[in-house]
Amino acid sequence: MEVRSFKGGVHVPHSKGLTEGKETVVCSQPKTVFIPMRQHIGAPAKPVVAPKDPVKKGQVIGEAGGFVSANIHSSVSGTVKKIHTMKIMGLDTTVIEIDNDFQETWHESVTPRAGIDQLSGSDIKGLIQEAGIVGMGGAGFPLHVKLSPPENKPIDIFIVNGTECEPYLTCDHRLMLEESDQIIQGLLFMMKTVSVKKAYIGIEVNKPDAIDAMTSAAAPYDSIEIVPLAAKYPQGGEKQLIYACTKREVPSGGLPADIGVVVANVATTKAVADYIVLGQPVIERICSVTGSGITTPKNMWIKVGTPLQHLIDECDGLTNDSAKLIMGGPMMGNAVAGTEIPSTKTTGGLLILNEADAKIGETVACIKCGRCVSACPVGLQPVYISHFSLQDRMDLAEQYHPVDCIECGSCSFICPANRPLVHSIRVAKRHVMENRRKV
Amino acid sequence: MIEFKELVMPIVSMGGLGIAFGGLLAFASQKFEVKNDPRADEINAVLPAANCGGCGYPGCMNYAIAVVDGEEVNKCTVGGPKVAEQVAAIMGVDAVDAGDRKVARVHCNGGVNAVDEYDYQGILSCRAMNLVSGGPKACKNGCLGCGDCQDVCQFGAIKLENGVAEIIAENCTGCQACVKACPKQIITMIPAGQNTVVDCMNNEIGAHVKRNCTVACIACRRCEKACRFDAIHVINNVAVIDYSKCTDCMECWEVCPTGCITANHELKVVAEVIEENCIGCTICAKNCPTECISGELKQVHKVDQTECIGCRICYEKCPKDAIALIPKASPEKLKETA
Amino acid sequence: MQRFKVTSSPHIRDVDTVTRLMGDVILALLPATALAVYLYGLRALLLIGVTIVAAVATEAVCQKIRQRPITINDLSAVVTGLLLALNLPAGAPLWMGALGSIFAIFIVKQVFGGLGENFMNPALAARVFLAVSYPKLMGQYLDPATDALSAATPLALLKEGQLSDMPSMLDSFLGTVSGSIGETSAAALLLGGLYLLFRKVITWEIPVLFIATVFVGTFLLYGFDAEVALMAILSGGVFLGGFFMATDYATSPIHFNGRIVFAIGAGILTVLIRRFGAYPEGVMFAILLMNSFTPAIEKLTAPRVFGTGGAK
Amino acid sequence: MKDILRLGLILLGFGIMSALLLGLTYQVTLEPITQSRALADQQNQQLVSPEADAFVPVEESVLAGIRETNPGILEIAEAQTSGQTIGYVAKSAINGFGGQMEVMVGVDRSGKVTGIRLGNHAETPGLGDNASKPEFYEQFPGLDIISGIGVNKNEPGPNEIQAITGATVTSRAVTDAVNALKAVVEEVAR
Amino acid sequence: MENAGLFTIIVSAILVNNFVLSRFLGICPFLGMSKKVETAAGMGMAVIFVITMAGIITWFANKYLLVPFQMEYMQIVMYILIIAALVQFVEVVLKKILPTLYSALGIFLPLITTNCAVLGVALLNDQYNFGLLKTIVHSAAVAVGFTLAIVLFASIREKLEANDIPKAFQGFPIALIIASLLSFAFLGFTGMV
Amino acid sequence: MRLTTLTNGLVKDNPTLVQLVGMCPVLAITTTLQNGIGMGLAVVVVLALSNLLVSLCRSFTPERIRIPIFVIIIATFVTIVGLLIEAFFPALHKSLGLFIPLIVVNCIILARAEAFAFTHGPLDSLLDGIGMGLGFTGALMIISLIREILGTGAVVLGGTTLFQLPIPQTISMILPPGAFLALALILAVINGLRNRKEA
Ligand SMILES: Cc1cc2nc3c(=O)[nH]c(=O)nc-3n(C[C@H](O)[C@H](O)[C@H](O)COP(=O)(O)O)c2cc1C
Ligand SMILES: Cc1cc2nc3c(=O)[nH]c(=O)nc-3n(C[C@H](O)[C@H](O)[C@H](O)COP(=O)(O)O)c2cc1C
Ligand SMILES: Cc1cc2nc3c(=O)[nH]c(=O)nc-3n(C[C@H](O)[C@H](O)[C@H](O)COP(=O)(O)O)c2cc1C
Ligand SMILES: Cc1cc2nc3c(=O)[nH]c(=O)nc-3n(C[C@H](O)[C@H](O)[C@H](O)CO)c2cc1C
Ligand code: SF4
Ligand code: SF4
Ligand code: SF4
Ligand code: SF4
Ligand code: FES
Repeated sequence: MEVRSFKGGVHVPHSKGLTEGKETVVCSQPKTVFIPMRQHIGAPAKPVVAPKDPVKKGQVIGEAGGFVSANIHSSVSGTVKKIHTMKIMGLDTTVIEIDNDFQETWHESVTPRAGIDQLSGSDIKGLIQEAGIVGMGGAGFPLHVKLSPPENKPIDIFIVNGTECEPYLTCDHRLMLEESDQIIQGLLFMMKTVSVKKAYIGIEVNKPDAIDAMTSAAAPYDSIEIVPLAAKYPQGGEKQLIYACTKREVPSGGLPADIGVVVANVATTKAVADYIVLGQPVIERICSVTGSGITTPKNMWIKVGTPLQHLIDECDGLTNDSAKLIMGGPMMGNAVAGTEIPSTKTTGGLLILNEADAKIGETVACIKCGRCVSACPVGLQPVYISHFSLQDRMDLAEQYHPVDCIECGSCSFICPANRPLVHSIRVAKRHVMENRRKV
Repeated sequence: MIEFKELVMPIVSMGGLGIAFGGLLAFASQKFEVKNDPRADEINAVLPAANCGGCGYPGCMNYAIAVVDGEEVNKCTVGGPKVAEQVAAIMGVDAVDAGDRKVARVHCNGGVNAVDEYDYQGILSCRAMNLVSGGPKACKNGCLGCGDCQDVCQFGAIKLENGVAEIIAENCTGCQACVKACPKQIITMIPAGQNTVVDCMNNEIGAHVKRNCTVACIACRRCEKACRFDAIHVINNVAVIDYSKCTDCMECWEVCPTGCITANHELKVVAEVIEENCIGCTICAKNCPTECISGELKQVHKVDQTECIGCRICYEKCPKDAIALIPKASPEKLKETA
Repeated sequence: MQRFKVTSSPHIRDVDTVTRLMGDVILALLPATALAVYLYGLRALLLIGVTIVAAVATEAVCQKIRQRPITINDLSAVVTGLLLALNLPAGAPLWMGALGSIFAIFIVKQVFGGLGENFMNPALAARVFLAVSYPKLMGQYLDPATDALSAATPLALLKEGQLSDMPSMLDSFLGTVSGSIGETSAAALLLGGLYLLFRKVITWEIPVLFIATVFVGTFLLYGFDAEVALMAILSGGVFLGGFFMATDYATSPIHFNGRIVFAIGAGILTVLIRRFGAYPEGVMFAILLMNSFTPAIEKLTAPRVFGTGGAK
Repeated sequence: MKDILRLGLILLGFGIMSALLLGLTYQVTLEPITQSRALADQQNQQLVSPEADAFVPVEESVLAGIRETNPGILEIAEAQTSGQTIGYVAKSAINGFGGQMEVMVGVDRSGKVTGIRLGNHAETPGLGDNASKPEFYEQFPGLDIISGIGVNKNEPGPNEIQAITGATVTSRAVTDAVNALKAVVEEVAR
Repeated sequence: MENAGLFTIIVSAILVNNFVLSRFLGICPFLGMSKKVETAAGMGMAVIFVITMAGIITWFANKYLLVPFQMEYMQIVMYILIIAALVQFVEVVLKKILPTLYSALGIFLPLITTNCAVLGVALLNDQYNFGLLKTIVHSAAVAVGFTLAIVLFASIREKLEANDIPKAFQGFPIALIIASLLSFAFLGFTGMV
Repeated sequence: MRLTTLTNGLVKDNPTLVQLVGMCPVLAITTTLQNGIGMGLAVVVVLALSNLLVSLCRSFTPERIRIPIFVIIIATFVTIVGLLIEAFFPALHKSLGLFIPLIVVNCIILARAEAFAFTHGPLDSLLDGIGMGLGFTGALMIISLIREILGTGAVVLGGTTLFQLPIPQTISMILPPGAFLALALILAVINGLRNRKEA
């Protein structure tokens, strides 16, 4: 088995054992869901329901606010309670609050569509846009945009991201085990939209059962190749994944489409099949609720808009020493302040760390060991960007290309001096990007 | 003993070299002359050399060059009117009115009054904090108090007190460096003498605003009602003062229930008629918004100082300079903060 | 309501810390240190003690004066002190060790901002300072066998062409020859070096390429004699320099490409200085010179940013 | 054009003034300078050959002959007492540690050193520079250059000098310069 | 030196007797023009150009004016006049003909007149009795040595730009300490020629 | 008023320790106190005279060729002083001779000609020259004293040993690195004192 990889990166303890072997269970439904209108990159969706309106499961309640935006559907049936603004991770976000009637009545629009042979590529793309499918690997980029490459940049390779390089998280792993056929279905649909002949499914070698499951599901299709990848963070980073599978480099400042590639996460891929085959839009997903700060770690099917507190309760509550709440994985996820905010289409993990695991050592002086440089998958020199950023010498920081940073956090992870590398690089990156925008 | 013959060669050669080089240099400097506007240097000399960028150019010299090329003479915020005049003199133009002096203002009184919603760990700078869910303050428009603005102010015009940044107006040169530095965008430029200011920019509504910060604007509109000059309005859930209309009468301050309006009450004045000057033209009485000036035509007028709000209108309107403003010393109205 | 901690990602960190790395270096130096004490006895022990204490004290005093947190428990000053001691001849007076430590920590390290901010190797710079300042005292090599003032180090003999008087290869390897107290035993140093490599404290590029370059260079310059070349790497601090001093993080390039240039450059300079220079000992100057070149090397060999040129 | 001429003439003026002043000063000082230089050499000659009362430079041709094999030797004079040649003094330039060193050496006719002194040199102060101290140069008188003076770092034997600690290079260089007079003794004596 | 080979002259001038680090000539521009590598390199280029030119011209002046007419005592005056005029001439011409090069190098030119390295080279060339070829090689090598030193120095200073240097040491003291340490390192070349 | 022209160069605008011009001789010849004093005094003479002359000549010194003119004046003086010393004070020449040509290129002299003498009257210029020269001398004395004591453990002036300390000779102090180091430390001390005063 040829294992492929990229340059740089770090070996992070996987910590996946907590949920890896646990079959996905269905999370009980919350009494109220809070569905944010901003679950994706791009313009927020616009609410199309009003307070007191009855809604059904799968009904469009928010319409895409532009081309780079996505529809949002109700994940339960019930009544709109109110529409208001909530501060979610520092951003004002419009939220539709729906009282669940627990009837699970599907909206009439939810019906199976035609088979793959009856649909043209652009039909499929239209359906994907309708379904409000966004990248479920974390960034939430509207899928139909990715599938609309400019004329002059034909796509010839499709890559499905099944790496799941984030420690702790196992949602993609479970999905690949439990829904391998749906994933292949979804992939076939998307290959048709951009008419590519070749697809890779990249999976880290620390998930041999997933590799096996996907290999057998893909066996009938010559065009689909399963690529075993080294278990190294950030193998799942889009640029790294593309490089590992194809040896192509996404140009600095460019997009995968520039080199003829589209990447989608396995959950995204499965969502495509869900809508076209079953008619079901993105209203639920697998989420790993895990970590040392939760009593019973689980993988669960959760509704979009479920308050985090509900997920926690479902897993028998926090431990006494829980200290940190992270949406996503420990490397790229966002720590959040409270449990009242809801889950979204991209919430693949809720990680709760206890006091000991959440402790980050004291920051001391940089010893110039160069580990951050070796670790950076993009070939940056985090030590210098950070040094100058912290001294507010953005002119000097800019010379070291902060804008190319993918914010993977490898550098901060590996730094023996516990320097706040990515954090300060982000500051520099923002600064530089803002300046460029002004000019 | 002195051999004059021996002196010939040195003299000839040095003289030769001298004339050769002198000629060469003169020739070269004529032939290869490059015009360099000396006025740019002159202007640069009068500029304060703070190189703060307030003028919009990277460094004083670049501004000087720009002036020679036709840029206006009053762009230097640090130097103010005085420098503008000097620059104008060099350029041979009249100094355009350098405008009213503006100073920066941090529109937040939160700090220790504002609640933190989480324990922040990380780089102690406002910009870095702001990248982590907008920073630990529950209020999304609250000053983060790490003093990024203080760091960029070259003039020592910013101090941090009780967890909020505060501008020392006397030191502020109006360079706006802090305005650009603040990630919360809660610093704006206000007229230098302005005394009454809303120090809150939070436009949320609801009970949590009050819970998050005891000195937040809750959009109750009492100030709006109290203002007799149409100068303060609740716009998008937060009170905003129109400084061109504001008379610094501090009426709004007196009614604000949360203390998000800041004013130095010691500056409150009341009007008083200087009897010798008053000719009884009634202009003051006609203009007084509170109608606290009384008096007959051609009679000396009188101000009811308990009603006077110190808006200065009469003072400005009086054609005879017969109105004096005196400090309203009586502290009876000094406010008990909520 | 519980208040959670919120930080910027990532939320987990590797277990290595600065203190742990420095501790590893000290551990790796233990064989050589122990051997030094065994060979030279109390003198060496005292010398080592004095330099370490002086280094740590200087660090603390500097930080105190500057009102910076006192970070002596990161052990970096201990490493500097220890390495300096191992670079001194056994006959060096104690005050010299102390002075060297003060120079290393104050002039070479703290003045530049402290740990990691210095551009030149503190211990080595201090050694050169002492060697240039007190050439007589720095020549007080003791013969470990007799404890008498020894005539010449193997390198001095090599320089003067007295190849016949050179000690045996085995002696050089084990360290029972004259030289600085910590530099003579290639075996002990190799042991420590391998430990550092194993613990991933250092990477292979610098030690391997440096030693290889010295070997090849000597082979080419001294009449294609493999034995002389082998002798050249076994003596005169090539192992000490290669494993412990050229690898000093702060003063060597932070990136792979740069390290390669650095290591080869240091190797070439070592051979050239040994062969043509006034000093028989080339390693220390070679490393210091390469330290000086490091910022320029780093600038010229910066890693290629992903997606800029190169493979499509 | 006028400008060119003007500037040229001004610079011409300064040049002429400068040349005039310098030329005059030079003429005024030429005499005393030549004298004092000669005097300095003579004093050194006296120091390295204390018994002589006159120093007579050897003929150009002889000097040239010797220089062919010993290019370091710059000047040779016969040291005489009452017209009798009792020895030779020579001024040599050799490469020391820090560059050229001037050494004045005196020998008697049998090749015994009568004295040496260091002239201009650039040896390291505190090391090579110690060669200009009596502790070093007083070792030479009486040693025999015909058999060749040796340099020893530790315990000097007969006809050997003790090298300056840490400055063997300098010590050797000086000794070489002294030994070079062997040619003078042998050639000129003939 | 007169008999030294070209290679020896080069090694000596660049490394062993580096003008800045061991002969102390040209210290003012070395300290003043070394905050950024680009500036330092620009200065270095300007110095290479001027020193080589000056070396050549003064050689001719010496050989065909000073020596034949026995007025060596005029050496300094004449050399310095030549250098000053040369530098100024180059400056004026460059400004007009190659404005880009001028804006890169030009600002350094006036500084070079007052740089003792230039006169130092001219005087040394004579002292060493060099012929024309060696004069050129030596002059250029000295200037390259200067450039090497100033570029290294600048790269170090640049790296330390945002360091937490004690207040009392900021500016010149730290620069001099760097120079001192560099000079220690360059002692390693002692004796190479 | 006049007095300050003289004293400025001593402390406030000390050319070596404050303005940092003319560093080459400062580093090169401060190996012994004797050298320091010698060089310093030679500079005083040349600086004073050249300042005077530059000032006197300024009315007919065209801007464009002022630099060549300055250097001619300076170089002429230096050569004359050198010749005179060698002729009439051979002993002094023996210890100073090396430095005389160096004075020509000492940046201080040209700097003062440019910055002061060219714009001031003869008397002021003369005083400025003397003041600056003495400031230079003072700085050289401080540096050379430190270097000589540390480097040789003794101070020798005019052939006699003033004192001998029982300390080891730190030879590096009289070598190039020591020159940089000594100056760096002195400047740091000055900076430190100044910072403290400001604070
Ligand atoms: C550092 C880094 C690590 C990532 N790791 C993963 C991963 O493990 N799995 C994944 O599906 N996406 C991962 N992503 C997101 C991918 O780059 C990419 O956006 C995604 O696979 C595209 O699919 P989607 O749009 O369907 O989510 C990562 C991104 C970054 C920057
Ligand atoms: C403005 C914009 C345009 C994009 N256009 C494309 C596109 O044409 N094709 C494509 O494959 N991805 C496109 N993307 C998606 C990104 O390449 C990437 O998948 C997304 O930002 C999430 O990646 P991550 O999870 O690795 O950060 C676009 C993203 C942005 C922000
Ligand atoms: C800075 C410095 C200057 C030196 N100067 C001289 C010198 O002037 N003359 C000399 O012979 N050796 C000098 N040396 C020593 C030589 O490098 C060489 O080690 C010595 O000549 C060998 O002598 P040794 O065998 O007595 O050690 C100097 C060494 C250093 C570190
Ligand atoms: C692998 C390694 C090698 C080191 N080598 C040295 C050394 O040669 N000299 C020294 O003073 N400190 C050394 N240190 C300690 C520390 O890095 C040194 O004090 C820094 O240069 C100070 O900034 C070393 C540390 C490590 C981890
Ligand atoms: S990993 Fe940390 S200590 Fe090492 S160079 Fe990078 S920032 Fe510095
Ligand atoms: S610099 Fe950016 S891309 Fe590189 S390791 Fe750090 S976070 Fe990842
Ligand atoms: S307070 Fe702001 S605007 Fe005022 S001087 Fe300081 S930075 Fe400039
Ligand atoms: S920059 Fe803004 S947030 Fe930070 S302290 Fe200043 S006003 Fe407050
Ligand atoms: S004195 Fe200034 S460069 Fe030499």
